[in-house]
Amino acid sequence: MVDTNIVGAINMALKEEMERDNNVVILGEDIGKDGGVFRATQGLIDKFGRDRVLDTPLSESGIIGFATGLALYGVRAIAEIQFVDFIWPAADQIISEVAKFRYRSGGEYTCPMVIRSPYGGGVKGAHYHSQSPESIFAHTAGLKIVIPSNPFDAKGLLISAIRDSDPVLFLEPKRIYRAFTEEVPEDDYTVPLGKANVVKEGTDLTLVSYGSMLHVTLEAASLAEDEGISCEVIDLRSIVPLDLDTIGMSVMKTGRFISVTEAPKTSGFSAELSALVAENWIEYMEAPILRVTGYDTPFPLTLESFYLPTPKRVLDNIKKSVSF
Amino acid sequence: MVDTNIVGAINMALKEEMERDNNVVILGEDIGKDGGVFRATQGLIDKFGRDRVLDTPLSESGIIGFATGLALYGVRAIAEIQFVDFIWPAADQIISEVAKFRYRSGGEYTCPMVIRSPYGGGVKGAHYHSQSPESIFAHTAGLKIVIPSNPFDAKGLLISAIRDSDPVLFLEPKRIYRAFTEEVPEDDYTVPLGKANVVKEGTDLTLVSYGSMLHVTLEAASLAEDEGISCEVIDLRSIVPLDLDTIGMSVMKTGRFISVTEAPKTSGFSAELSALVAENWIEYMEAPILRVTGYDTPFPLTLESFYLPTPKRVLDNIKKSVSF
Amino acid sequence: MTTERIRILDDEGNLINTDLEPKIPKTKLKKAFETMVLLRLIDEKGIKLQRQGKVSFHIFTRGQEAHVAAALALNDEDWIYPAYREHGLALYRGYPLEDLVNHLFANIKDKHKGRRLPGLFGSKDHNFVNPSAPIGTQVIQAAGTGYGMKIRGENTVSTVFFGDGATSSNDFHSGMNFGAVTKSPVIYICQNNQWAISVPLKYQTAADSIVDKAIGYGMNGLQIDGNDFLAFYVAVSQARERAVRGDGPTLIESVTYRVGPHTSSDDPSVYRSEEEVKLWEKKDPINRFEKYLISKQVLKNGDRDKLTKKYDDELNRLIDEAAKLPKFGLETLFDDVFEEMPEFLERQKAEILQYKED
Amino acid sequence: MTTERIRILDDEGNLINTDLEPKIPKTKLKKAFETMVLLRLIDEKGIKLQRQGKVSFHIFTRGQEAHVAAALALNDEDWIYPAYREHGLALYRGYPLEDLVNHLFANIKDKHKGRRLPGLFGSKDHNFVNPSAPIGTQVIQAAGTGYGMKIRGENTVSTVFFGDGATSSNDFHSGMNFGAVTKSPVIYICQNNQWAISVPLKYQTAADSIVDKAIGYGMNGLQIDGNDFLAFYVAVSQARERAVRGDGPTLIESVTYRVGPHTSSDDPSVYRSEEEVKLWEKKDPINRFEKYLISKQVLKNGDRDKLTKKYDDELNRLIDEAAKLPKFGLETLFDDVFEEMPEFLERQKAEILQYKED
Ligand SMILES: Cc1ncc(C[n+]2csc(CCOP(=O)(O)OP(=O)(O)O)c2C)c(N)n1
Ligand SMILES: Cc1ncc(C[n+]2csc(CCOP(=O)(O)OP(=O)(O)O)c2C)c(N)n1
Ligand SMILES: [Mg+2]
Ligand SMILES: [Mg+2]
Repeated sequence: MVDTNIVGAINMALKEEMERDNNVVILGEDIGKDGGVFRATQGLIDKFGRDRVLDTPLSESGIIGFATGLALYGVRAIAEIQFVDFIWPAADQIISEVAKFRYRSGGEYTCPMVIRSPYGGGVKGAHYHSQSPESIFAHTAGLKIVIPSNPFDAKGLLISAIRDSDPVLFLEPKRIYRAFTEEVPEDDYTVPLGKANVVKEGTDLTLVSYGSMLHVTLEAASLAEDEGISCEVIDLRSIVPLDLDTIGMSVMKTGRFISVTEAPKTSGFSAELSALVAENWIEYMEAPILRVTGYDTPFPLTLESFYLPTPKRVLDNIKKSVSF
Repeated sequence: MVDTNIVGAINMALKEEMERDNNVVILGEDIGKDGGVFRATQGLIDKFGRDRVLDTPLSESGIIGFATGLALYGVRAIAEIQFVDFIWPAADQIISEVAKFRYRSGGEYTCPMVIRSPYGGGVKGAHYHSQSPESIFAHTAGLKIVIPSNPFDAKGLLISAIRDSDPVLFLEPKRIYRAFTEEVPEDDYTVPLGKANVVKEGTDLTLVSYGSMLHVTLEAASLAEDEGISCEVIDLRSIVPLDLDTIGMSVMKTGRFISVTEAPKTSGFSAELSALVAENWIEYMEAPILRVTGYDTPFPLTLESFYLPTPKRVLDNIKKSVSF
Repeated sequence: MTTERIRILDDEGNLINTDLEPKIPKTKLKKAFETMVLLRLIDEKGIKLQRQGKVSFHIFTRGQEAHVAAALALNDEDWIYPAYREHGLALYRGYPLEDLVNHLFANIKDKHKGRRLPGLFGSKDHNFVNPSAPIGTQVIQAAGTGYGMKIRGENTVSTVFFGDGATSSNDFHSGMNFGAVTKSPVIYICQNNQWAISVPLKYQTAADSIVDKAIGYGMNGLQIDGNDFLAFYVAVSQARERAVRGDGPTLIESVTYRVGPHTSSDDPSVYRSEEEVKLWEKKDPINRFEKYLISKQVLKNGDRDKLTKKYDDELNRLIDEAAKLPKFGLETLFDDVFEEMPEFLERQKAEILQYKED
Repeated sequence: MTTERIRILDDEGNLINTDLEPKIPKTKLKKAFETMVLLRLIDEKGIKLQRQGKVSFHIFTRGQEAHVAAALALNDEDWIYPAYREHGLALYRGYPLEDLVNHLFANIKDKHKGRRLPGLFGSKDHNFVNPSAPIGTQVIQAAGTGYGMKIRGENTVSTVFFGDGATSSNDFHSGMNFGAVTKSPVIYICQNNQWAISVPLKYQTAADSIVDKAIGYGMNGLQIDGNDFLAFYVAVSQARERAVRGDGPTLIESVTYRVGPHTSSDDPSVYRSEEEVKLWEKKDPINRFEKYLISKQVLKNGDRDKLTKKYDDELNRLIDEAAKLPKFGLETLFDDVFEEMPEFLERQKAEILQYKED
């Protein structure tokens, strides 16, 4: 066991997988000597050399397309997009190519790879260092999307992603990269993709979240507890595939549902969660199905603490739900 | 009045606006001599010359970025993306630039432009000539998104879009480009952005759709009528801004809601519609809030008639709802 | 700026550069010629089938058949990323004609399970990668594959084809750059056929020649008469040697012409003159190659007609058979989205199977 | 391949090319120098404020101050698309220092309403376009603006700045290509400062020089010593003349060096040597320009210190004032998403205003 934070856990996963399998290669901007702008790849170039730790030209389209060519060839590529806000130049490669290769070739060509990228607000990053585009990629058939909320999961999920046969977008909550540490096993373990984690059991209301918002949600749940409201909190861990059963079991029990996500509200992943609950379990619902989200504006700077869901705002929605 | 189809109506709108205002410029691939692969820009280069009808190099990123530079400078650019499936190389310009210019400059720089593009399935176009990415752009704050379902609206909405002060993504349902004609005024008129159209009134159930799916929805409504179920059918016309009031009035009356969209289900715009109903009017709902959508696969070829919502599939969902 | 254009055969097919004339075994030359003749015939059949409504779409290779030369200059283990007018490379490598016909019909024997537009095919067995439709994306993928070959220490190369229009795309840029910076064994072949649908070369680039673009990437560049089979062969051979030697990639500009329409959906009379087409038809790559082969006694007068007849019969037979076959069933709609079908797709599948009989 | 690098001052600031020496009015030379000195000081203040936690971020211009020359070579009506190390152009054009300081503090007087990272500012009044953060996107936008000028028949030009890293981006490619194909009046200026954060030029491109990239676009190219104010001025002037004459765009490669860290978040000691930095510090653009101006009797020894002192006082005063000002209020969060606020944003605004006091 080592006591480490999320960045540390990611670094461990990368190092161990590269040691285990010399077919694993990482590439991205500043991932070499610099060790990544968040230091997630620190030390790897010294251990594995430039061939396997490739500092690329400044082109996200290039990074993902190059990784695709590696993946098709059989090399397991882990691509870093420095901030997920910069993923758009690669949208065509991801949406048109990576996600569709297996399908379009009738299963002949496959494209297993991991695209790692820090996402989310709360770091005073403004428009272009704060966004959360997970719902956009969730709408793209053929991609898996994983978002850890703690160091243990970060390592275990990343190892699963690296070994997966399909392309995985692995979004890292940069706001909590170094927020806390916990014990992480030094050896090989995996956390399966597609299994949610019931972080806290409760009976009155179901709260669903992931990534850095999970912690806001947990705080809200604890504030609610103080007021006598028992919330169940689910950490999705991956949004594709989604652990719908765990959500269903919970809402059938509680009859109330709120999801908490930080992306803009319209067409955010919270909409998908609301829609799933409303189509599958509406007869159990005792209150409106609510979303606590970011707002439909570009990501702000000085006002980001208002823009992002807060425990208080989640709590107000919890109260609204239980008093409905 | 002229009797024309959707492509014809679009051609009329472009021609009239270019005549009215010589500050309007169109650009895209094959829009000149070729008149566009769907002939939407036919005849315009002869009338307005290459300066204002610019055949561009093969780069969607270039088309939108160039249009952005024109927009900032004060020229009203209408950019054509040949098929919306090819919009991804331009994702960065649209999401990072076009949508955010006004906000990021505190209102100093604005980016009014229209991005026209044929979308949707039903033309045997397979993976890359069939997709419907509206929900992705709906998630991008700062863009308006308009989708006409008939020639009259096509012309009136496009004129509104061209005169709008904000960037508008104008998605054209290519499946019904030439499916039917109707009387379209030859003179100047607009259909306002953000106002839905109640195409058919009804009392038992609310059906919401837009674009080519509106017609599938109408067929389903008429089948339902035969079975004694009265459906109200709403054509959204624009999904951002969304006419929530019209939806609300309808569901408060009917207590049942189904949206019909052709994009993949997960995180499609139907999810947003379900979520809105579930958060605002759940107490009126007498049945699950349903979505009839495409499936979570890349767009198929030989199986597209199953992939796309059919009147039958919508009808089955109507029955499921009313018999709940 | 442009370097000299490599030509070995003149427009009539006369040998004009004996120094460069490659030594290619007669059997290979013959097979190449057969493949080119077959390509021409596939165009004829394809557009007819499309006009008859039997297949949904046709993409032409007409006028660009000399690309088959690349298959001879490469090893079969070398990867090829085609654009969509390079059917000849797959066929030369042994991709069964039957598979191609079944693919055009998108029937139950189509290796791509009826999911692609006719003509957008690949074959893993032949290291011929399945292309998409978005233009240019394969250029950077080919660079990635080349890099994979390099770090694994293989003696293979990765080759990519694309059009003149594609040189404007994002991934031409990233693909050229990544390949050059990593000095990977990659051969970039631009089939400059003068048009991107209706957009002529002069609206695509202001460069004197496409091969000039190599300079800005620090890459070797060669320009060839792309209707000259021998020039094509020589350029790819040179580029390949260089690549496996570790000297990095090459951009080859093949100057050719799209004699046919862009696809079956296109009407070129709207945007280009018949004279221009006529001019280029005189430089036909098959005729020129035929003349050379006759001069080398690889072929005799009349061989071509016999070949055409033979392939015509074979194609007719394959088409008849392909037309009879059913399509893939609805139960396959959710296959291959992921390796294993997740629960949510199982649920969607169960729903749709209710409509199987519709 | 590279054309000759234009140098007018040597590394010490001696005039080495009198033929090319431009005739610039003394007042302008003086104002340019003042702007450069001010830039140096802004770097010092900025990083201090960031270390003190008073502003959130700092972007350095240190070592690249010669870019101010472009403001002299251009007309004020010419548009400038900066990357993010070209503050000098706005300042020279009269963008108030007070506005810059308020922007750094993102306070209630910030023209961008506290929405941007400090340093990413524009000013419509100064035809200095608000930059984003995604690298390279402004290159094609500048081409579009140039095209607008062309079709309106204006005698202005559109100028765009970007780094060496940006030459790998998609929109460097589209921007160069569209500008060249449409022969628009655009000046592309690459501030090749040898590094893109930690990535050295050799991992960015295999080209001999960035200016070589012009060839592949059929564009005019010039390479200059980017720390030589006079060379910078001459190149931009030449490019401008050519552009307004209707002869199309020019790529200028300014060979310079990022002496400071990438931003306040960066620690360059991890990836580059002190010696390299030292070497370039010897070629400091301000020192060289100062020596020249003294030789021309535009400046006297000691003037620079006085200037520095003057700006130091002024900056201190502005900073003190800026630090006291509040931020924009919560009610502005939904402004400027659209021209008019749609109902759904009104609703979101009403919701959030409940939390105003938190
Ligand atoms: C990104 C993208 N934009 C537009 C299209 C539509 N389109 C298909 S082929 C083509 C022209 C391609 O020209 P070129 O690269 O020269 O190849 P050619 O067809 O001439 O062989 C266009 C514009 C596309 N497939 N992908
Ligand atoms: C599309 C994109 N990818 C990555 C980044 C992160 N990033 C910010 S600046 C930078 C390096 C830019 O280098 P260069 O263009 O040479 O400009 P310089 O900073 O050296 O002036 C990178 C990688 C970004 N802003 N945008
Ligand atoms: Mg072409
Ligand atoms: Mg740089």
